[in-house]
Amino acid sequence: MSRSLEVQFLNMILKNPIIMASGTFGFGREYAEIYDIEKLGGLVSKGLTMNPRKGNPGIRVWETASGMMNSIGLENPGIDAFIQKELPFMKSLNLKHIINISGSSLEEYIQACEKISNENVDMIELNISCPNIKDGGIPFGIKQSTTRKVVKETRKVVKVPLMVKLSPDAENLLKIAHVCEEEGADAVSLVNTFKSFAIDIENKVKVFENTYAGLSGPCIKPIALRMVHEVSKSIQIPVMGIGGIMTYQDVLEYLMAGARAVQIGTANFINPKVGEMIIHDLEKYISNQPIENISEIIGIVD
Amino acid sequence: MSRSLEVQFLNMILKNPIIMASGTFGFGREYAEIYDIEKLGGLVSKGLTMNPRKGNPGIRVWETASGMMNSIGLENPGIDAFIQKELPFMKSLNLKHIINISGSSLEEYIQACEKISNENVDMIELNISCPNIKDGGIPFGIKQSTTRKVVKETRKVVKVPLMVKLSPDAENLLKIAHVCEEEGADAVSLVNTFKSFAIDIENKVKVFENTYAGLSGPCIKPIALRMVHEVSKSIQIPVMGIGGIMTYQDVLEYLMAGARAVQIGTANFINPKVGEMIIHDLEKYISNQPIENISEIIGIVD
Amino acid sequence: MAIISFNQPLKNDFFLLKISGKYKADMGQFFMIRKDSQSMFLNRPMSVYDIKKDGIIFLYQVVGKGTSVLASCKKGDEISIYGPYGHGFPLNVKGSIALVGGGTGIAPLFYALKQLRKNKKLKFIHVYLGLQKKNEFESNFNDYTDSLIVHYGGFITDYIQYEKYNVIFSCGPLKMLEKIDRQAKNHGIEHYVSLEGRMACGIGACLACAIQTKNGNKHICKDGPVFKGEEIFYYE
Amino acid sequence: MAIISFNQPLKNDFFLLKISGKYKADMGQFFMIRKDSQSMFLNRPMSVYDIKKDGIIFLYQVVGKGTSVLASCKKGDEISIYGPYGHGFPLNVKGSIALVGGGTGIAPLFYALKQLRKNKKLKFIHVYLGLQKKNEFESNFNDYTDSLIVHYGGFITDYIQYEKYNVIFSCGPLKMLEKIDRQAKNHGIEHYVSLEGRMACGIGACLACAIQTKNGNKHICKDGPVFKGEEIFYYE
Ligand SMILES: Cc1cc2nc3c(=O)[nH]c(=O)nc-3n(C[C@H](O)[C@H](O)[C@H](O)COP(=O)(O)OP(=O)(O)OC[C@H]3O[C@@H](n4cnc5c(N)ncnc54)[C@H](O)[C@@H]3O)c2cc1C
Ligand SMILES: Cc1cc2nc3c(=O)[nH]c(=O)nc-3n(C[C@H](O)[C@H](O)[C@H](O)COP(=O)(O)OP(=O)(O)OC[C@H]3O[C@@H](n4cnc5c(N)ncnc54)[C@H](O)[C@@H]3O)c2cc1C
Ligand SMILES: Cc1cc2nc3c(=O)[nH]c(=O)nc-3n(C[C@H](O)[C@H](O)[C@H](O)COP(=O)(O)O)c2cc1C
Ligand SMILES: Cc1cc2nc3c(=O)[nH]c(=O)nc-3n(C[C@H](O)[C@H](O)[C@H](O)COP(=O)(O)O)c2cc1C
Ligand code: FES
Ligand code: FES
Repeated sequence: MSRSLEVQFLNMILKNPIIMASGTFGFGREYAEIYDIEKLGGLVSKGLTMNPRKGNPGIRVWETASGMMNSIGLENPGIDAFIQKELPFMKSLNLKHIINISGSSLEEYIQACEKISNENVDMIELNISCPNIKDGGIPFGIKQSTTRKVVKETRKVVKVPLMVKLSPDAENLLKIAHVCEEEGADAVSLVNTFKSFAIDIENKVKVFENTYAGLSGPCIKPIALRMVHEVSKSIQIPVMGIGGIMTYQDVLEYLMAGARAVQIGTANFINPKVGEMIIHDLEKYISNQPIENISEIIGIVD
Repeated sequence: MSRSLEVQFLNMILKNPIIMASGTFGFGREYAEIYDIEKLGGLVSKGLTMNPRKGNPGIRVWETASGMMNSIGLENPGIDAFIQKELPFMKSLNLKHIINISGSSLEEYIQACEKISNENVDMIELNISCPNIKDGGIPFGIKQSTTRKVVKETRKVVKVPLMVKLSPDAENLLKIAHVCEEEGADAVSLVNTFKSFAIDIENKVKVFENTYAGLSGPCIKPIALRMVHEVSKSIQIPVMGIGGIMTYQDVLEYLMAGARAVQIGTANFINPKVGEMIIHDLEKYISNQPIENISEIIGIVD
Repeated sequence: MAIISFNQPLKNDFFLLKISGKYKADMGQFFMIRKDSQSMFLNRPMSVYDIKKDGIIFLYQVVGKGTSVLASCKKGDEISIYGPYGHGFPLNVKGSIALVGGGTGIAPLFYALKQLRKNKKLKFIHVYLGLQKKNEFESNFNDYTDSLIVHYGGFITDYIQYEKYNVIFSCGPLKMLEKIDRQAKNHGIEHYVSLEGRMACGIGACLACAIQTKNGNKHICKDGPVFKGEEIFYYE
Repeated sequence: MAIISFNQPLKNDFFLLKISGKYKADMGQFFMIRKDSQSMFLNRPMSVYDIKKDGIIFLYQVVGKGTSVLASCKKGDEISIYGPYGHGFPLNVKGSIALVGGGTGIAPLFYALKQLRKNKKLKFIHVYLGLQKKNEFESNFNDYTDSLIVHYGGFITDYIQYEKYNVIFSCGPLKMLEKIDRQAKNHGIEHYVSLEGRMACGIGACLACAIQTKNGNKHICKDGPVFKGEEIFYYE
C-alpha cells in the first residue's frame, strides 16, 4: 500500500513525499530513538557552515500564535566534523538525505558545497536566507543579484542535485525562483522562516539579541502555500513545499498547489512522532481515493 | 485616569491609541449596538470606492491557524451613498473617523479622495493594496513606481491628513514607506492583509474564486510587528500599527516598537467587545506603571 | 465565558449542547460560539434549538474542524457565546403552518415550534423533518406539534401536503429550500427560509456572508438568517 | 493524549497536576506537556514531581501564558505528554546528601528524594527548600527526609550546613545554584544542578536550549537538565 505514496523528485525515488526540514530534526539521531524514521521519505540535515558555529546568545525561541520564532544562529559542528561524525549515520539510513548548507560569504558557500558534494550526498539544499556579511548583512536570497551569484558559483562545484531554499522575505520571489532556474538549480524548496519581531513588554526590550528572528509553524501556512503555488506555476524545475505543515491535510494542500514533496519543520516540536502520524494518515487517505499514486494530485489545483 | 491613554497622532488627539481597522468594523453601527464605541480612540470606515461594488462571489472567508483569510472584494455602497447615509453617523460619534479609500485605477483613487476630502473628514487612509487594473492587476502598493504615482496624485487633492496604508507584500517595504513620506503622506499605517492561498482538498479546488485572499489575525503579528518596527525607525512621519492585535499586550508591543496608535481588525470578529476590553486593560496597565502617559513608551525599543 | 452543562452525543454525529446562563432570543436567531482550541479560531454560528430557565441548547452535527472541537467539549468546560444575532422567523403568522427542516436545518425549528405554540391565531402546526438516519431528538417535536412527519434519506419535500398550509418556515440545504419555494409560490403560501453561510463576525460588519437577493446584496447574519423565500429564489 | 486526574490549586499560584497512565522516569528527568489552546503552541517542560502506579504528578507555578493555560485544566481534560526526556540526577551517590530547591526548582526534588531512599549507601538525606511563602506541598517531604529546612523569602543558601554533606543536588534560580556551587567547591562537595531553559523540542533537535559550559555548547534538554556544577560554573 505504502507504494502508492512513492513520489519521484528529480532522480530520487522517495518512499513518500514527507521530508523533515532543516534545523528541526537534527541529523535524525534524536527522533530515531522515538520512532522508526526510515518510514520517512527523507530528511534534511541541520544547517551546516564551513566552520563550526556556537550559535546566538540570549533567548533562542519564542512562542507566537500558532507558531514560533527562532534565532538559533546556525549552531553547528562545521562541515568537517559533520562529515566525520554525522554523515555516516545519515547515509546509513534507508531514506534520502539532503544536506543543508549556509554561509555568510560567497566563498564560504562555495567551500562548503564543494566539500560536501564530494561526499556524494543525495542532494544539497542551499539555504540562501543567511545574511551576506559583505552586503551589509542582507540575506543572499532577498535580491536577485546576490541570489544569482551564490547559485551560479555553487552550481559550478556541486556535482549532486542542487536545491535552493528560498526566503519568503525575497523582494520578488518569482524572479528569484527564475534566477535559480536560470543558474542551473535542479529544484527549489520554499519557504524558510519569515523575518519577524517580538518585544518583552515587561522589560521593555526586544526578545532576541539579534533583534529579528525567523517565524515558522502553522501561522505561516497560508502565505507559504501561496508562494509555493505561485512559484510552481511559473518555473519548470520541481518545488518542495515547506511551511506550517501539521497534518496530512496540509500535505495534500501543498501537493495540490504544485509541490512534488514537502518538508515538515516546527510540527516535530509539537508532536515528535508527527512524521509517522502524517504518513499513516496519508496511507489511509490514498486507500480511499480513486487514484493509484499520490503523484496524481500534484499541481491539480490551478 | 483615561487621560493617561491620550495620544497625539498628527494634529489629532485620540482618547486612546485604539482604532478599529477598515473592513472589520463596518461604519460602526453594528458594534455601537453592542457597546459604547465612543470609548475608542477612533475608527476606520470600511474600504470605499468611487462607485458601489457588490464584492466577490463565492466563499469570502476561510479560517486558518490563528487567523483568517478574506476575499470580500471591497463590497461597499460607493462614495456618494456613503457620504449621504453613513458619514453623518460617523461624524456624530465622539471619536476620530478615518475614511479608507480604494480604487482600481489612479483616476478612481483621485476622484474618491477629492470627493471625501471635501467632506472635511478627520483623516483619509489610502489603501494601496488594491490591484491596479491598468498594471496587470498588481496592487499599487507592491512597487515604488505605482505607489509614488498614487500618493503624489491623491496628495494634490486631499486637504485633510493623508495616511497611506502599506501592503506587507511590498517588494521593499522600507523604500515604499520612504516614497510615501517623500510624496507628502502625513502618516503611514501598516499592515494590510498578506496574500495567501487555501485549497479545498475535498473537492481539489481553490477555496477562493479570486485564487488568492488576504490573511489577517494573530498569526501575522510577529511579521507585522517587525515591519512596523523597521518602518518607524526609518521614516519621520508617524506610523499606525496593524496586524493581529488581540490583547493589550499586543498593543504595548506595537507602541514600544514605534507605532503611535494601532488598529484592531480581525479580533473584533472573535470578541465583539475586544475594543472595550483592551482599553480597560490598558487603563489598568498604565495605572500600575511609573509613567504618566502611554506615549512615553512609544518607540522605546530600539 | 459561559459554562457547558452538557454536551450529549446523539446518533449520526449529532450533539445536544447546553450552555448555562440566562438567555433570550427570538425564534430563528442564532448565537456565535467558540471553544478555545488551536483548531478553532473563528466563532461558529448556531441556531437556538431551545432555551430553558437555566441555559440555552444547541443541536449540531459534526461536519468539520470547528464542530469537531465542539464535540470534544465536556460538562464544566468554558465556552464563548455571543448573541442573539440576526432576524428570526415572524411571530405574527396566521392560519395553518408547516415547519420543514433538513439535516442540521432542523435545529431552529424546535424552538420555533415552541414559540409558535404561544400564537393562538394558528390553526395547526405540522412539522416535517428530513434526516439521513433515525435520531433521538425527533420525538421531542411530538410534544408540541399537531403532526410530525419524519423521512429518512430521500427528499422530505416529496411528502409535504402544500395545500394544507398558509405559511411555511423552512431550514436546510439550499436545494431543499428552493424546491419548497417553488411549490409555495404555486400554492400561494407565505414562505420563510432560514439560510446558512460562512460567517466571521455574525453581526454585519465583515460582509463575509453576502447573498444576492431580489433586493440586492444582503447579509445573512444581519438581514437574515430568515428571509422571505421570494427574496432569495427569484428569476432575474 | 492522556487524561488529567486532578489539577489541584495550592497556595501562591502553585498547582499539583496529575496525569493518569503508566509512567517511568529517572529522577531529574522531565516531560513536555501541552493543553490544546489558542494561547499555547509549544509544549512546556515539567520535571517529575512524583510517579504513582496510576499516573504522574507535576508541581508547577503559574508564571506566564502557558502555565496559565495549564492552570485552567480540569479533571477529565485531555493533555499531551511526551517523555521522559533528558538526563537526571545520578543514583549511585555515597555518603550524606542535601537536596536544595528554590521556587519551582523544588519540583524534581520530591521524586529525587523518594528515589534516593532506595539507595542504601546513603548515610542521610537532608532537604532545603526556599520559597516566597508557605505552601502545602512542603510537608510531603517530611515522610522521606532525615531533616527538612524550609525558608520563606531571603536566601535558602544561607542555611545550608555545607560541612555535613558529600553530595548536593540543587535546582532553582541560576543565582542560587551558583552560590551553592561556590560553597560546594570550597567544601569539596560533589554538586549536581538541574537547569531550566526555554525549550521547543525537548530532545536535542532544535538547539533552543543551548548553554555554554566548560566543555563547550551543551543542550539542557538532552545533555541535561542535570549537569555537574563544575561544568556550568567555571572561570574561563
Ligand atoms: C445562522 C446559522 C445557523 C446555524 N445553525 C446551526 C445549527 O443549529 N446546528 C448545526 O449543526 N449547524 C448550524 N449551522 C452551520 C454551522 O455553523 C456549520 O456547520 C459550522 O460552522 C461548520 O464548522 P466546521 O468548522 O465544523 O466546518 P468546516 O470544516 O468549516 O466545514 C465543513 C462543512 O461545513 C460547511 N460550512 C462551514 N461553515 C459553514 C457555515 N457557517 N454555514 C454553513 N455551512 C458551513 C462547509 O462548506 C463544509 O461543507 C448554522 C449556520 C448558520 C449560518
Ligand atoms: C527541564 C525543565 C523542567 C522544568 N520543571 C518545572 C516544574 O517542575 N515546575 C515548574 O513550575 N516549572 C518547571 N520548569 C519551568 C517551566 O517550564 C516554565 O515555567 C514554563 O515553561 C513557563 O511557561 P509560561 O508560558 O507560563 O511562561 P512564559 O510566559 O513563557 O514566561 C514567563 C516566565 O517564565 C520564564 N520561562 C519561560 N519558559 C521557560 C522555560 N522553559 N524554562 C525556564 N523559564 C522559563 C520566562 O523567562 C518568564 O520569566 C521547568 C523547565 C525546564 C527547562
Ligand atoms: C529551530 C529552527 C531551526 C531552523 N534551522 C534552519 C537551518 O539551519 N537551515 C534552514 O535552511 N532552515 C532552518 N529552519 C527553517 C525550517 O527548515 C523551515 O523552513 C521553516 O521552519 C518553515 O517550516 P515549518 O513551518 O514547518 O517549521 C529552522 C527552523 C526552526 C524552527
Ligand atoms: C474581512 C476583512 C475586510 C477588510 N477590508 C479592508 C478594507 O476594505 N480596506 C483596508 O484597507 N483593509 C481591509 N482589511 C484589512 C484590515 O483593515 C487590517 O489591515 C488587517 O486585517 C490586519 O489586521 P488584523 O490582523 O487586526 O485583522 C480587511 C480585513 C478583513 C479581515
Ligand atoms: S458574518 Fe460578518 S457580515 Fe455576516
Ligand atoms: S529544546 Fe530543542 S534542543 Fe533543547
